Amino acid sequence: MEIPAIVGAGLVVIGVGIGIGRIGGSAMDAIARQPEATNKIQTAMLIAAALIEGIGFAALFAV
Amino acid sequence: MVIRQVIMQFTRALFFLAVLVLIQPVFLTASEHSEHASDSTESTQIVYQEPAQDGMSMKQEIKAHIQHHLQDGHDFHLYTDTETNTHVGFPLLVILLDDGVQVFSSSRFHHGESVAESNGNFYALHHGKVYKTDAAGTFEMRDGHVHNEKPLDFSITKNVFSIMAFALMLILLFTGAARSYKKSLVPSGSAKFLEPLIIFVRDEIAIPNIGEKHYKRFMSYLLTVFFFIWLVNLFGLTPLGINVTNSISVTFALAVMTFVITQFSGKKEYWKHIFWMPGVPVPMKILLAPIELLGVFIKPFALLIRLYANITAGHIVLMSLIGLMFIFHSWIGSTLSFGLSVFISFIELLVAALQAYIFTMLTALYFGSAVAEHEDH
Amino acid sequence: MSDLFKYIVQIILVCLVTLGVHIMVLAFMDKPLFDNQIITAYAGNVALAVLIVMGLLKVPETLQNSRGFLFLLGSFLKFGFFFLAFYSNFKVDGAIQRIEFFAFFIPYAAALVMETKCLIDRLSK
Amino acid sequence: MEKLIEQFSVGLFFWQTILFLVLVFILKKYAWKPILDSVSEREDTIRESLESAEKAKKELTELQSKNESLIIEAKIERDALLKEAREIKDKIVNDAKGEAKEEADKIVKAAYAAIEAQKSGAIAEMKSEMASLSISIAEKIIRKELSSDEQQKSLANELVADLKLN
Repeated sequence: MEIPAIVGAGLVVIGVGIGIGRIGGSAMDAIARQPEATNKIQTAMLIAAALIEGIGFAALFAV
Repeated sequence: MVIRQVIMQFTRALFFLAVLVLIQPVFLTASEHSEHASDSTESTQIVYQEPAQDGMSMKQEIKAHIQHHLQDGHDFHLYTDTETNTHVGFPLLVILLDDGVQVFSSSRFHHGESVAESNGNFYALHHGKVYKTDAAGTFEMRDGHVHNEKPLDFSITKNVFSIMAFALMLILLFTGAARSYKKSLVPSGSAKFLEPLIIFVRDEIAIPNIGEKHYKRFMSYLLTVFFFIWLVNLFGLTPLGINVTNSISVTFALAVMTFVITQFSGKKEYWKHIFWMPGVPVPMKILLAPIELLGVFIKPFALLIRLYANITAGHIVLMSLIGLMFIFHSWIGSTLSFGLSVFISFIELLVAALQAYIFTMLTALYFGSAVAEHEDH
Repeated sequence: MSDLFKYIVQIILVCLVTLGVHIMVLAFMDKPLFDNQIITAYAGNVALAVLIVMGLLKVPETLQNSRGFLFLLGSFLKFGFFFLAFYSNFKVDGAIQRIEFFAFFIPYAAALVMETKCLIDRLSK
Repeated sequence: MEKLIEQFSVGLFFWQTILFLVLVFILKKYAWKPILDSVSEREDTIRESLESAEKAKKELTELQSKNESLIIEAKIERDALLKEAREIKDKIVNDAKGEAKEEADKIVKAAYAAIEAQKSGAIAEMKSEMASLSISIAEKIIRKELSSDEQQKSLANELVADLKLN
């Protein structure tokens, strides 16, 4: 039985979703703990999220 | 001075026109729903004078409309009145590199309904692309694809025209803001609104990512990219149907520029980091070099795909929700999808700014990694 | 000058050894030995690699930092070379076969490794 | 992926690159440079004026503390001066007292000496007076009663012993 490529892409997207969710959650925790570092945390969060998102796009467009 | 006045009046008039057009679609979407979509017919040989097919289902119509909305076009098409089959818009210049340079007005295509003749060559449109055909406009269709010859198309398409308009807008806006500084150092007029944004790009994007020492060189590019993408994204949300950032060529061009600037300003440390990562054992170095080299290309690729995909996805979702209003025949469903589409519109407003910010910030990050002088591990 | 000479000799030697192994493998697999422009591929790649190494060593003071960029430009040059000299010939039968691909890719990789080595040497200085 | 490549339009890419580069150069020349220069100039002015204000404030407080310390110093100096003056006064008074006593002693001594001298003078005078007196008495006695030598002699001896006693 052959599994269609789109299933793999879907799995990747699920992984990406979990990853970005975790980044967001951790960033929230960090901001709650250190509100004065909000700016730095936000920047780092966005960069990490953007990089992971790139993988998701790669998977989606590879199909 | 007089010229400036005239230009100011002209732009003001343009803005009023834009606002008028913006308000229209609220009523327009209702009458727009029978966009002709003869594109969807697939036979081995089709000729374009075919009349629009009737009896297409609502879903297909909406799909065709969304596809049309996302596509670039050879004329500036605002909307079609299906009752009278009149197109509202204006033609643009078609420039083809085929048999010398062919320049003619896109009105010769009659919105893809007829074959254009130029210097004895015949061209016709299929899915918004120009193909070389015979005088009758015959397409060679094989397994769903047109196999006619494709001339190199350097036309002033809708997107190119929009980019020109946006560039003009940005120039007028920011030179106007710059002029207000000549009188006094305190900003006045539009500068009052734009200055915090410029300072935001400088203090939140450029300086933290590139560093105090080198950021000045990249400021022009970063600011232009930021404001260009933002403005374009915002206009993409208006029902004018201008979607520049959801065309892959545009984001590709932006990413290529970022790539070239990054590589060209790469310092010794940057290259060393790619080819011979300091501080790791030799086998790791050999393993890391191809990965890092690949990363050099993947980074701008992710940049272009991200912008393209975000904006395209936003448009598709928004338009599908608007389409749902017509598919639901009950007032509950239509109201619900209306509310949802309003909500998504607001989200898209946020996304428009966010994507501009992310693109600029990642660009700055890449520049920063290129000019970094010492490793900060 | 001696540095440049050393690198050129190294590139030529490595490519000759690779060519020998390549031909041996082809002979072992009962494939035609000198098909698919294999000699052109090796010669062209060596020539381009020598050109790039010369560029890397003779780069003026003001562009010292851009040696990596020069290296990338060299790679683009090679792609141009591939598309001009090989792509159309390989594509004649509709698709690029594995053996055709390797006929270009192996010398390309060998030359690339040598160039990278030169670049790393320069960067570590 | 294939769909993306299919969508790619060389013309749009070309125009976007050209137009964007032109836009960057025009905006750089006529917008970003003047705006950023003005902004940084303004920031510099603000920073400078804040710095100079801070400096002036610092100087003022410095001056104030200087004044205070000056006042304290003056006070200390004044106290020292006063103390010194008092000491000098005391010393002068003491010295004067000593000198006066000495002088007085001297005077007293001199007076004693003078008294002594006068006394001895007076005694001598008295002695001579007495001698002459006694001689005259003796003359008188001699004239009148000097009848016998013995009497004369004992009288004279008595007289002389008396005189010698004094």
